[in-house]
Amino acid sequence: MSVVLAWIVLLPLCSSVLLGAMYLFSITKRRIAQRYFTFVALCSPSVVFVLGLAALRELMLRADALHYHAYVWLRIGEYRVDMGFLGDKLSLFMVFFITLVGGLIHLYATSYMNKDEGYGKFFAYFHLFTASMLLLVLAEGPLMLFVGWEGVGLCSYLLISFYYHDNANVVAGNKAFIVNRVGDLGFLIGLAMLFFYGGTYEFSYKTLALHIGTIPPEILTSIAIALFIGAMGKSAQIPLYVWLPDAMAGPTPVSALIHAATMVTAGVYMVARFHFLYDLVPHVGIFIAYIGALSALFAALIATKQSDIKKILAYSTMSQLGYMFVSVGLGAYDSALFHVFTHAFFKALLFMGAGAVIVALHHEQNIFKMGEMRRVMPLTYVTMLIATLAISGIPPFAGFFSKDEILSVAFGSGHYELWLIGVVTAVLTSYYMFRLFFLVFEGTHASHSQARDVGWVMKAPLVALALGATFAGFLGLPELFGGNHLIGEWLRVWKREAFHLSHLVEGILIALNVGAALAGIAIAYQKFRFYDKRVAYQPEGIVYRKFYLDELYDVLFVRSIRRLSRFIAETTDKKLVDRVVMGLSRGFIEAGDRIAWVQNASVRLYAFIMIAGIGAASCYLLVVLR
Amino acid sequence: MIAFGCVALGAVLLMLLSAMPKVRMEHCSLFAFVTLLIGLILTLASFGELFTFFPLPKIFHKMVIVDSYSVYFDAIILSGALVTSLIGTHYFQAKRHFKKEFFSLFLFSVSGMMLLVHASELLSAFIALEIASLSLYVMIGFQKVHDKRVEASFQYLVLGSLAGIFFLLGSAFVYAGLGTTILGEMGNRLDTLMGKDVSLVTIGATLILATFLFKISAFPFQNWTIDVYDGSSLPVSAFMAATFKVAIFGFILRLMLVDFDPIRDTWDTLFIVVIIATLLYGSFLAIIQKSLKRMLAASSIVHTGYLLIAFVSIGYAGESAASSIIYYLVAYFLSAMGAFGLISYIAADEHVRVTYEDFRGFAHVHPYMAAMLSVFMLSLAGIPSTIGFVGKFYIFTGAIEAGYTFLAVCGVVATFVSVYYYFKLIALMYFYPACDSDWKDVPSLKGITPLTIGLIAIAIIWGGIGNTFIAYFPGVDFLIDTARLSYMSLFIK
Amino acid sequence: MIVSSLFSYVLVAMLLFSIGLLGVIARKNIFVIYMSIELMFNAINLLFVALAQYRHSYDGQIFAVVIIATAAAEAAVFLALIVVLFRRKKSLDADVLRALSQKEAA
Amino acid sequence: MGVLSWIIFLPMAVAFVLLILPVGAKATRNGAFGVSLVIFALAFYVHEHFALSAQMQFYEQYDWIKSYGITYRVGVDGFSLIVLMLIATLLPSAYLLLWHNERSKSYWISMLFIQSGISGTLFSLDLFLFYFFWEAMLLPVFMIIGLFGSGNRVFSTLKITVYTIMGSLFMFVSILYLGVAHYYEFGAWSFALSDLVRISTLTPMNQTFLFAGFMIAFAIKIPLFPFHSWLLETYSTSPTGGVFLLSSIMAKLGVYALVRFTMPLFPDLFVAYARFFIGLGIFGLIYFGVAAIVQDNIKKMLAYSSASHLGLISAGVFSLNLQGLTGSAFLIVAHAIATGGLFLLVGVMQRHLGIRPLSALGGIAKRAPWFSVYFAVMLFCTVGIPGTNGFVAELLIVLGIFHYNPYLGVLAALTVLVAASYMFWVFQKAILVQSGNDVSQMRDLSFHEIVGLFPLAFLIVAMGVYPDFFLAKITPTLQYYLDTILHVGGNA
Amino acid sequence: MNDLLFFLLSFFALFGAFGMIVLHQPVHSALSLIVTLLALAGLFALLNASFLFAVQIIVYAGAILTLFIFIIMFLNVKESNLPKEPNKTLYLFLGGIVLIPLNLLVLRAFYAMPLLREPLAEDFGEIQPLGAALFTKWLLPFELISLLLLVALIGAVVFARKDEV
Repeated sequence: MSVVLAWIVLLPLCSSVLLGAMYLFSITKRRIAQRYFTFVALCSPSVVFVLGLAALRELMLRADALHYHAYVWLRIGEYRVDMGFLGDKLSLFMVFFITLVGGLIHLYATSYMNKDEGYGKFFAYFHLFTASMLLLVLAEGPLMLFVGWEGVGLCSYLLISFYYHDNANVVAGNKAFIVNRVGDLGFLIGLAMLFFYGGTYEFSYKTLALHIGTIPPEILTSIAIALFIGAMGKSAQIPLYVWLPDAMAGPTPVSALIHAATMVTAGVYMVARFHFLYDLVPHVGIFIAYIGALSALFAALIATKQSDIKKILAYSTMSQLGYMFVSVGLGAYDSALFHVFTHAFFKALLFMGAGAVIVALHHEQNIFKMGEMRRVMPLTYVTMLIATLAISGIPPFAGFFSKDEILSVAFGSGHYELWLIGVVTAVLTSYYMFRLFFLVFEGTHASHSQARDVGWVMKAPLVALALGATFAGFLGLPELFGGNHLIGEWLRVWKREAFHLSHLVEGILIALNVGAALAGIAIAYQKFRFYDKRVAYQPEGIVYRKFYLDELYDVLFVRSIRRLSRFIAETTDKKLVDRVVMGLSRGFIEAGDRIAWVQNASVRLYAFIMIAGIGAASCYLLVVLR
Repeated sequence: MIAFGCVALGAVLLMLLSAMPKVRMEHCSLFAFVTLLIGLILTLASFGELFTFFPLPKIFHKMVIVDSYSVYFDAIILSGALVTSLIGTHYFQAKRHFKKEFFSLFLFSVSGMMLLVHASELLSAFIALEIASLSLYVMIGFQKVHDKRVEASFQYLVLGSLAGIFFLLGSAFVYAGLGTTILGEMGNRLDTLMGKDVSLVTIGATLILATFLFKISAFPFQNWTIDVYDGSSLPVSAFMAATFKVAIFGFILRLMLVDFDPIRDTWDTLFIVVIIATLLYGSFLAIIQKSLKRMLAASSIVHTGYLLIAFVSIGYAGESAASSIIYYLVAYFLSAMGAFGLISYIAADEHVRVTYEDFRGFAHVHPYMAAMLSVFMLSLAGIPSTIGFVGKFYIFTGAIEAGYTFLAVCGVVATFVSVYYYFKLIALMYFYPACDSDWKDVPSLKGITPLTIGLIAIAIIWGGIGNTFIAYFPGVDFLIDTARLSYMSLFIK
Repeated sequence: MIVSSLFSYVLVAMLLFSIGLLGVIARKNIFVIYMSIELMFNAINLLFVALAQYRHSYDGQIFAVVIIATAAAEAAVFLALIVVLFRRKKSLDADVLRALSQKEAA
Repeated sequence: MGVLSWIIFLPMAVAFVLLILPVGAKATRNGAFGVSLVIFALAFYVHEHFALSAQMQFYEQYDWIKSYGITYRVGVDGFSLIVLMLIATLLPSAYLLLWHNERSKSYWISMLFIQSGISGTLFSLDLFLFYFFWEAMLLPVFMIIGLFGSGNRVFSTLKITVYTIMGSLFMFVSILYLGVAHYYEFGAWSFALSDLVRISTLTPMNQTFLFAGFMIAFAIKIPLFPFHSWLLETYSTSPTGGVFLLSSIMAKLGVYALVRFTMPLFPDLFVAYARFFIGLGIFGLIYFGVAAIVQDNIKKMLAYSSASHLGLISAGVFSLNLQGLTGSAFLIVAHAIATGGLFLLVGVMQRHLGIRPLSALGGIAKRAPWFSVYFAVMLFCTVGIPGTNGFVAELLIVLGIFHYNPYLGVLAALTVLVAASYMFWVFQKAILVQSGNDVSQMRDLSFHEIVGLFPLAFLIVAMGVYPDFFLAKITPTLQYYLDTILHVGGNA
Repeated sequence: MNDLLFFLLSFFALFGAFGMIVLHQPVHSALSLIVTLLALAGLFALLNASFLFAVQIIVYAGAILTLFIFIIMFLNVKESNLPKEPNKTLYLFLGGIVLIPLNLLVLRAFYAMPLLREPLAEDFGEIQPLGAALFTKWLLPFELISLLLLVALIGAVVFARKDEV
């Protein structure tokens, strides 16, 4: 029965291959009608979703986790790496929301990408991504996880540079891939260390968890940090976040699926996966938490000044991920995953709504050129409002519960500064989200007439997600409301000291949070509610310029490396290495020309040389003979 | 020895014939060819057996010796001469300057060389040397129409007689030291003298070696080579390059191995210096040449260097080194003969200096000739699957066996320098489009000459890969084994 | 008794020989070059004859005879060649013969 | 006459026949292709009948030059088997790709000779024989580059020839020295590897020199860092076939010979200098990789990239553990396939568009989807994307070097960055982005080109997804190398 | 008496040789060479090689040198044909330096040789035993000389003959 795990990964893979083949066929040989693509594109995710549910049910029925061992992937000496799948609560939980949200986004995309010439290709990539993501979460060992890990990176590259004829997109894609690769470098090193210090017969989480104790602590620290560097890359944390905003160059469904709901949360998943490792090195956890907090604050700050709707959402994603890392860093993996869960809903919703708006405005992304969309697309307006409230942490929407749980964890763990940062970020979050919201849907004197609403195929997923964004939170009610962290309890496969805050403190915290959120909303309201669209918005200031960090990176890495490369290629290689070789040969020939004067056909000279030779020989003999 | 007699007789007869007006040049060349052929057959009759004896001791008094060794060299020299006459035929017919006497001189010099190989006494050796060289001087200067010819002849004459004088002086000292000039006896007396003062003998032997070095164009005595090869007509240079060296080696090896063995290590240092200088000088001059003839001449200096490496390593790895010399002589004789012969066949009019540039795009006009020429170049460069490679293999192995790894490395360095100037020709022939007008006057592949050259090319390849797969067919092993055999025959008492 | 001492004769012979060599390398005149070669032959003759007396054997003298014959043979060729050269070049200078020098070839 | 001899001599014989027969270029090409298929069949036969052990199999031996104990002896073990399979698979595909390229007869004749030379080099177990093929292999390459190259081809041909021969001549001296040493120790001449390894009389000094002799030859062929200056000119001037051979076969043979001969002959030095050579390899990896970034000539870029990968391969060879060795063997295959494919594709591109700098390309993906897909696959393999064999190989090598020394391992891990940094850039510039350059002459791959590239692409993916299947037959051999020859434990 | 003769003869020989290489005109040098040759003949006589004494005078001084002078006259060499040799002395000096080691070597070697004490046989140097040796032991070289002369003959003919090409 647990073979279903394999199928969960295999099915999207096959469908992606199928779609790719169909696409190539249709562009080279004969056109295939779009509906066939649509059929495949929607079939496979829904089936996968069902399979996921089936696996979940299976898991419920039995005590231990599901295992499926496909074949031996690699065998080196006595080491063995299996192509195996592990379906425990954590992974199946991930599978659940990935397939759910993913399926909805697929549906959305069928209409978003409608009539696009790359329709088939898009879904081929999409399914490939789904497959890799599922492999990532279902993998039985770190190596297979890494396979999926790099796979999603590749797909994100492919999808970001989907419209490859435009240079900017491809550049963004390359940037995303390379920055991710930097992370992967760390991850790979971490893996190598893990392999040799915790080296076990078969390289899987189970055995690693057993042997983890044998690794000396300082090694453990470096392993943990190295792995986390990988997470930084994937989940766009400081300092490896730069690719995420540019990644918005991809089509909106891509941003929704990859850069909001699933891929970027892989880092969080990875850390949770390696909890047995991170539990042993709390100081690294603190470090992670601080990185997360800083990223959250930093991203929120930048987001307040942006004008591109998707970029704002990208930054908000980054800052939400920061929250998650705060909590995983503090060892509250369940609350982190809870936030991952809720975040998947409302962030996907936000992106898709934004996508709808963008489509409605014929690919206009500058929020200052929008406005009054409420009238054009009321349903979208509502769903977006829900999502915005959710992300700002207004009860009873999903985001409130998860974010609050994280903040209370931060508070309870005694790291008050983290908590403070969290609160400040919450203010900023609600501020910039509502800034966006008001600018898009409210405002006055918006000058666009030809805007028209989008079709139902696009709206249905919005509605579905809106429901999720509204009620998903109730899966993890805090104890104050007599709640029982459902998800938390269910996911609590690991022991952690529960911070028991008195209900009073918890109430105060909640009040503070909500107050913060409301404050942000209030500022946004009076600043942007009636924003006059005729006033051109000229951005300025260091915040708008993202603290000039992109430029800094450019100078630090890109340019310097190109300069070094030019130096090697033109100076070292040509002027040094090759010159030595060629210089030797030329020198030889020139020497030949020099001594050629001897060959001047003068008998007397030749005779002289001969006699001189004999003279030399006689000198030698004079010495040698007694 | 009978072969020698046959050749000498042929020479005299030819001289008389050439006086007759109705005898044409073709007849003369045919006659020479037949004579050489008979000589070769007579030689091969006793080829490959181990024997040694003094013919007619009552009359000749041990002044000449016949053994497997000399027979082996006879064979090389005769076949060299034979090939020369074969590949020369076209040339001689193309060039009307050649008179009938040329062939009698040719035979004379061949007989001189054979005698040199057989000589077992210094004075006879000297005379044999003089016969060979004197007729060569004349052959070189045969076409007086060219300055180059006459000047080459003059240069070679002056320097050659100088060398001869050193030989005489040397033998005088040896005689002073030992009181005899017969080869076997010299060795014995030297053995008795060991421990006493043998400086006179050493000096004499050194001077004799100087002559030898001159003839094989080793370092301080090498300058004439390039000029004389350049100056003489192509078949003559081929003849010189291929056979004369062989003869000289034939004599000097005997001298060194049999007689001056006790004092040989005196010269080791000298030889090492000479070898390195020779390799350097040859490479330097070969790499800058534009004319093919001069390049081949200069490279022949380099090949002398290789031979000397083997020569100096005789002291410590006698058998393999000596046989490697013999083998390499064969290899070089085939390659150089082929190269010179083919060029002589191509160079229709010798007012055009045969330079690298002239061969631009040659392969596209005459693919087969180009292929053959490439084979010769590869063999000279010592690329595997050619006989030159095996020859180098033996020489370097011998050197290392004797402990002269350093010299082997020097030889290797010279080799890859040589790769440059040999491959340059191949590159020019193949890698450029054919310039149409140049090679119109090249004769097509007909007649005996191209056939011979082709056979040489095949022999070169066979010598490189030939092995014992095919039974009863002489391969690499056969050559090297007979060389060993002839080497052994030197020491039969 | 100096006369019967081999050394004195060797001394004279070597001096003659050296003078001959000097002639070859120092003089441009073809004739002189050739005469120097003859001179060297003679020096060697002297040496051989002295050795013959020293060794009480006729070998040395026979060497001398043979050498004289050889010298005569070379003389014939050499003089003929000189005649040819002089006809072509109208000069006895050995240094005008430069047709084969590297400069010419290059 | 065993199957190996057939594999060696069949192409040569066919070449001679075709050379003599008055047949045109087309017939010659078909003949060559047929031969390559036959060779593939034979290779497959070998693979099927290859027993799962570290021993030399399909062993043949004949006397050659008795007086010096030189024999013709050939055989395969696991390591040569994988290289054999690689070559046997690559060549038919390459021929299909070069189908239109060369209309000349001599081109295909040379190809056949090269195939013989390669197989000979691969199988020979007698050092003399090995050297024989090693050098003889050079001539046809010389011909191909010189005859069909572009630009300043004559110069670069001479340069590579003299350069390579220089290296191999030093190796030659070493071989002779070993032979003589054997003669002095055992009183009999022999150049067989199995005999030479028994020599025990060499002083460490001499050993070092001989080792250096071998290493120079291989370092030039591979090429390792200071000996690469022939690389650029040759790759940029030589025709597609030539580059293909040089990059994906000759270079690999260099590494192969390194393992086959240097390792058993000088095990101690091999271990002693491992650190140095790993360092050299990694340095090359980074050096060439960085140098590749700014190349505007796509061939030069690929030249640098393949040099960089070869640095990694040789580093892996020296990592003295099973991971590293396996990884190197695997990367030999992976990189041969990928780089070979890339060069062949570039050749196709040049056939349509002529030789252009990168800056004059762009927007090819639109016109030639198949081309772009294959290009992407090869590129992903080069970059080491999971699911391609490149990933497996690089992972293994990194693990191996990490095992040898963690710090070096960290450096070696940079490979995941290096390749990506320039490969994606060139993909963007040349294939994807529409830069207003006129690429209207670009045609998509023709049918047999697609067919020809398919095995390569398939292998890339298959070996990436199920590597164990492909490693099964080689691991025992490598284990044997480590345990029995180098006396360093397999792993741990 | 013999000593005096020896000194005189060797002085003349060296003097003539020296003159031969310093004199400018070929004729003069040829004449001074004759002096040397005659002196050498005298020395041969001193070494009681009577046959060689005769041969030296007849063949060398008689035939060869006469041939020289004949050729010189025959070519009627003018002053203009003669090479200019400004730095002859320099060359002589250089050559002298190069020649020193060889002479030193040889002379040192010979100096070590023992002087012969016991007197010669009475008939040493007679022509008859010389002839006997020449025609028994040394027959081969003697015959070979004929070949050599033959070659020289052809050579001379070839060179001297006018080309009709």
